[in-house]
Amino acid sequence: MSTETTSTVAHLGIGDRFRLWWDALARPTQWAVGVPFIVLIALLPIIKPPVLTTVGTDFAGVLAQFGMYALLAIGLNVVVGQAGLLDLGYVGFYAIGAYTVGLLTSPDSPWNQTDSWLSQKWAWLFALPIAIAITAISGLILGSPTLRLRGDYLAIVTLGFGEIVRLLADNLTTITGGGRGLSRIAYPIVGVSESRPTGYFSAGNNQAPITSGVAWFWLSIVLIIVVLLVVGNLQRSRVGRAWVAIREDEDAAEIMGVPTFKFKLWAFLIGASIGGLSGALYAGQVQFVIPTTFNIINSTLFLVAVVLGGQGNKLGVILGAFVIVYLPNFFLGRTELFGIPINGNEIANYKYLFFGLALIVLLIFRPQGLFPARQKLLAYGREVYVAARRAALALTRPTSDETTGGSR
Amino acid sequence: MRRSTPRLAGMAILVTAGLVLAGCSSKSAGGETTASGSATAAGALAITPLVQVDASGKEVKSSGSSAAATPAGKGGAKCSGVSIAMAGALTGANAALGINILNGLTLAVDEHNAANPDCKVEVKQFDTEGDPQKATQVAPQIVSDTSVIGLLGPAFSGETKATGPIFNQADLLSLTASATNPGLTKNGWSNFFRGLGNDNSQGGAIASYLKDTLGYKKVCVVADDSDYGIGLAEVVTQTLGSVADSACAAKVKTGDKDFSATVQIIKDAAPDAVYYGGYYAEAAPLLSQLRSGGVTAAFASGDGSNDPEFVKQAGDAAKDAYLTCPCGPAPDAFATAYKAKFNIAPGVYSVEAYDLGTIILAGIDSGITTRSDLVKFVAGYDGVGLAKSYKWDKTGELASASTWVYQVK
Amino acid sequence: MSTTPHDPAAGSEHGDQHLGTDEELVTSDTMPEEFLPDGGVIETVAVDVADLHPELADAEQVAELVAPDRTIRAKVGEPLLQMQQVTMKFGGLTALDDVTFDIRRGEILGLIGPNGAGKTTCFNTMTGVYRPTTGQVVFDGRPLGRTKRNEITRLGIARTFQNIRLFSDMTALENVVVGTDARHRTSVPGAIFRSRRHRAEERDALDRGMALLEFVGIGRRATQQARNLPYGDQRRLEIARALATEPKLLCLDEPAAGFNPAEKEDLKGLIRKIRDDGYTVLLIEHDMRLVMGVTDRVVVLEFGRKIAEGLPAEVSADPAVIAAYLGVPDDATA
Amino acid sequence: MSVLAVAGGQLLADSVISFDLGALARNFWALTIDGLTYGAIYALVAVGYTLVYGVLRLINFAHSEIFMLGMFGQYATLMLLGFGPSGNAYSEGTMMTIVYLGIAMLGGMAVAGGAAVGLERVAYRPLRKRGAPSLVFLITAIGASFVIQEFVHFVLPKLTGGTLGGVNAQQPIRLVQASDVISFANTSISNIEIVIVVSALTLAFAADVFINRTKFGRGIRAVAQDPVTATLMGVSRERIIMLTFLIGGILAGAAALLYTLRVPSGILYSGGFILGIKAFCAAVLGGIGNLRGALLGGLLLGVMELYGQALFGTEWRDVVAFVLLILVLMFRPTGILGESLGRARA
Repeated sequence: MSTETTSTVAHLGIGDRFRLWWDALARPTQWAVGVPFIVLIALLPIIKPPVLTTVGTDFAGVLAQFGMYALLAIGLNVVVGQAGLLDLGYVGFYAIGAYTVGLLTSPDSPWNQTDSWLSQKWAWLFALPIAIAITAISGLILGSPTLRLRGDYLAIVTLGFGEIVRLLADNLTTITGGGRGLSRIAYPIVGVSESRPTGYFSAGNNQAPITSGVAWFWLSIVLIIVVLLVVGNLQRSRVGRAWVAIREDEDAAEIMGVPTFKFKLWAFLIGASIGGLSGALYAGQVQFVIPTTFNIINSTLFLVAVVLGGQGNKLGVILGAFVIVYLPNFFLGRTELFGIPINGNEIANYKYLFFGLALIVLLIFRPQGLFPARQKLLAYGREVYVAARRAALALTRPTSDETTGGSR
Repeated sequence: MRRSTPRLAGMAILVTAGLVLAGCSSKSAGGETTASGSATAAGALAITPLVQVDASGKEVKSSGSSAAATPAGKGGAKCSGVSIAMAGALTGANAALGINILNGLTLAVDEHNAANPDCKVEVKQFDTEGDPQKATQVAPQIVSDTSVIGLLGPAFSGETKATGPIFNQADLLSLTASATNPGLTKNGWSNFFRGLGNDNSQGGAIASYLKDTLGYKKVCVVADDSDYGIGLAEVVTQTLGSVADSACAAKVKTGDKDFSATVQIIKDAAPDAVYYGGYYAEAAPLLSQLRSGGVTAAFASGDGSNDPEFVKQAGDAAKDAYLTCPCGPAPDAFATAYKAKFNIAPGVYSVEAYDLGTIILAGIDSGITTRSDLVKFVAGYDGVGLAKSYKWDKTGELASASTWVYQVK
Repeated sequence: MSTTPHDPAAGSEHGDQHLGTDEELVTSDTMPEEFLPDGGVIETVAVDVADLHPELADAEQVAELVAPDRTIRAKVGEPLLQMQQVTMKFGGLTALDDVTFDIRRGEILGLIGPNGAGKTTCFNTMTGVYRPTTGQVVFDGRPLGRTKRNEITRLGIARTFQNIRLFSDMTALENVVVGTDARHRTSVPGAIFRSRRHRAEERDALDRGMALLEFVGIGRRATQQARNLPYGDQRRLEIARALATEPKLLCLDEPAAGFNPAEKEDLKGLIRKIRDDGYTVLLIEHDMRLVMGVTDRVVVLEFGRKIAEGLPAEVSADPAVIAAYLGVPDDATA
Repeated sequence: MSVLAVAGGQLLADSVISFDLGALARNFWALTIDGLTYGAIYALVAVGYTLVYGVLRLINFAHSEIFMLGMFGQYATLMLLGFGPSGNAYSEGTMMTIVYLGIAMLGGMAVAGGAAVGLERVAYRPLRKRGAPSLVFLITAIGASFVIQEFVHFVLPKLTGGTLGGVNAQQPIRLVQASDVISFANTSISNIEIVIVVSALTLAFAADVFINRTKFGRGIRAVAQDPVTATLMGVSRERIIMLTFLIGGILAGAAALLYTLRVPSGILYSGGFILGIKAFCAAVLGGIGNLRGALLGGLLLGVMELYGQALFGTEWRDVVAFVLLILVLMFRPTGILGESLGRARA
């Protein structure tokens, strides 16, 4: 069956093909396949599969970083992939999220609250929603004057915004510590025990199997699932359709009754809050923020993740984020691969060269990204699409030639 | 395109001709060129040690390297499966420093292994790219590698801040050859030792030297935006006191190459000296722009600028610049061996890395097999190395930290 | 290419003819490169709506579902939209000069004129793309003034575009649902938490969307991407999308451009059907034959001025109109 | 602290940002002249952005890398001429210095122009053939930017035995010693500043003449206005696009030489990035697609940046630039002169 499908539906992207298959499964089957799959992913840093496990860096730590980048990619995808607004300064929101947590909970900060009303134990968790709210507000502040600008202007303005955020963090030394950064940022203190005196999430927790990296990876998986549900619900609603309509033809969308400015602002705001969430995770995991982490090059790297994965495709961009984070780490410190001696550090060193080349080649041959998929924009109507698929299968059978009468 | 190319080329030549003419008139108005003879190379200039001072700027007599401990030890030590980890930026923009340290350590270990055939110690290198998040991913790898008995690193203060708790909980010796932020020893990490004076001692030394020994009355302190530069500039400003002019205290960014506004501010203030807290990549263009902007004040900077590259980039402008370093000059024998092995001259912290490597190796040779024993060994260590004598106080700072003042001549 | 009417139970009145590949060939010439199915997702499959929604097999039922469901102040036959002395200037150019006419509820009004007569400008003024320099547009008793474009749509004016402007990455059904969204009120919070209203609106959108596709005759194309539809179906989809906003007034901007005579016949039928379903239609057309065949009244523009208004037969006999059209091939686009 | 500085206030309570009017007032003319010098360089680079944008509606994100290659191009040319890294300026005599600088500029122009055309061929043309959406072009440009930077960072030193490229800036070759030519009221203008401003303005003027007066220029404007009609009228779009990239590259190469006169130690793999962004800002400020706008935007940005730096402190330079950009766009959404390559947009 699968071979027949591929032969006639040759233009279907990998992502589409996967979704056709997925949609056709019954709900219980979906659960039966999906849950173990996620559990398997979550257990990766504990199983440490050979070859896959990174050599020079902690596999769990890499996966934790992947989790944060995946969130960033999902958030940026809302803005770029769904609403078609080119944001080159997304790293600014990441920074604002991280710095909000840092400013509220680092002893280096003049606004440190952990001594007063915030208990050290729950400080991170309290700071999290505040970080999200503040990034959302900053998205609003950036968006309301600039979203009336045309696409190319928006690109440079957002790029400027990203730089301004970093430079503020760098220059306002009395508040942010400037280049010295903010250290000893709070993290959730959970599961304190003899062997883990500071709990699971502390950077100092290196007690296998659940090391700090594993704990943060799991936390980010949970957050990714929540964010995917939220973004998915939005996508399959009036909001998501408005975004795609704006992306496709903003004027036509406006004339079809879409309040384009309002929904562009929403896209910006939602993208910003997800970026802020990821930033807050970063601050908690690394417990240290400095401005250089939020260089503009990271913005372009996030964009690369979105484009690699296939813009608009939520799961695709997660894979894009994985590629961005994992590949350089895969080579780092590796001296041989499948028995062939390689200089992994050298290869890792060239990561931007490879990313650049890969982007150019990919965009020439697969401009839709590695895993393109068309978004689903309807909350209901699955049956219509399943019927279409049935009809497609009917078409592929050589015997049923009389397709004109429908597929009955 | 074929048809248009010659025309375009012609056009370009015309443009250039116009430009030449335009330049001609301006140049003849300028009239003079300062250099004598053609193609004077900067090769004549080098960073030469001037004096060794303590934190208050007083001269200290050099402790001479004749009695220095050698990595070879007595020979015949026995050990197996032991390795020393080195963590720092080995790739990326900040790699130079990490590689200096790695090379110094490698040299020590190789000498040791040659003299002790029954105790082959391995160097394991871990690349942090100087990025705190990367460092938190690297640290668990180091800790969980059971053969690693001690760590030389991390190289930068930022990544040390981020990874300190990890090494501390594992009680793994963390001996840094380059992280100079004073705050690092205030975290109560019993495993952390600094193999060189911190920013306080270095900054204090040069500030006192400028103020008291050289007798400057007005100094402009410029800092970059790195942890290192800010810290150093802060100490220098404090020690200088009223001599530091806050009106010309400028800030620059790492990566900047043109400093016209900074030069203007300094020119305006007409100071006796300019102190720069930061790295050579910015120090060199800053200095040469100061000079071409007509500022003749003395120039001083710290160990981040103390690199042959500084002289190469700044050229003749570098002449007479004061550069400090908590690190001693590389003894000739060391420099020769280093050059022979890596085909480059030893850089900043190479000597420290060599010395600290020697200390760890001495611990290994003395039969230490556990991480915590090594930490105890280093805490009680008292000996002389190539650069200086090493003995630590309870916080992990050197008991007596001296600073070398160099001058470009 | 045949237009034989067939079994309504098949669910589509116009489905068959579009399965031919010759139309696809026409398309590739007229469509911009990026719409070509290069690398895009193609679902070259027809779906039978009646299979899923049996009630949609019944044309009556479909018409019932599609019919507008909102209160209109103007009674049938009374003016729904009034152009009141509208003048539109672009720099030194006067595109509309003191134009006044009414569109009455329930009629099909034709707006004709030679190239450059100001038809599209007139149209854009009504739909809020341009704001008149002087004069005003009154819609259902309310001056449009500075009303935003998306609000005008929600007030009840919908339009199609001369050069098709579908959301090409969306399926036909999704395009129509975007139209229905103009009447919906769910925003971000409602969508995130799947509020009751959201769910009701989504169901309604789906039902109405399928019915609309069925109504304009492309129900079987529901799951195909707009960019992959044959040209004629794209035009029909634009009409369906405009109808989805439940307009009081539907404005069609040269809907027959690029059509062959047979397709034009079909289109006439569709426009009448729309009117019969309770909509008011404004038709801008170049093709006199189509206009004369379908409209109830005609307004003629020339050089930005109204030169005639009346029944099709009267207007086509008007010497001024004949003069205006002289030398202009009356079927330039066919 | 001057009297005026007392008048300067503190924006936030704990002196987070303070400003010093005195510094600005004292050095007003010096800052203006310095600003014009940088502005002229921004303007030349901005022309490349603007032309490509006008013709293709593409932000050529990799243009900053073209500029960077231009710096290496002129440096390599000087090395071929027998100059080596020098601590001091060579004294070749005024005439010969100018000749050498001219040759170096040609070298920079050749490398940058060639690279720009090559970039167009390798990266953008295949996309255009496939009719890719504009976002894809932009991302490709970012990818190309990575590739060129990393090429100079890692590959070039291997190819040249460490002579060119690598992690450190090139050791400067100084042909001209800065010396003050004109002095007035606490302000002096150096020979280098005069050379930069005059050369840049001459080149900008030449570009303007080329675009507005020549057949090729007409072709460029025609394609910018209406590619379809232009093609029908017999203008070869592909050729025009290549020409556009070539001109942009050549001007960037010229700007590269002028920049290295001012900042001899700026020749670094990452040395084009920020300058490129600034130049792009300049293009947008003036109205992207508008040649004269690029010039105006460049000069304005260069001057404002230095005023801002004097006013708020040296660390605020880039912030001033970006805030200026955002403010201008808020009030004039298509830049100061509006976007056009010889026409008004509908």
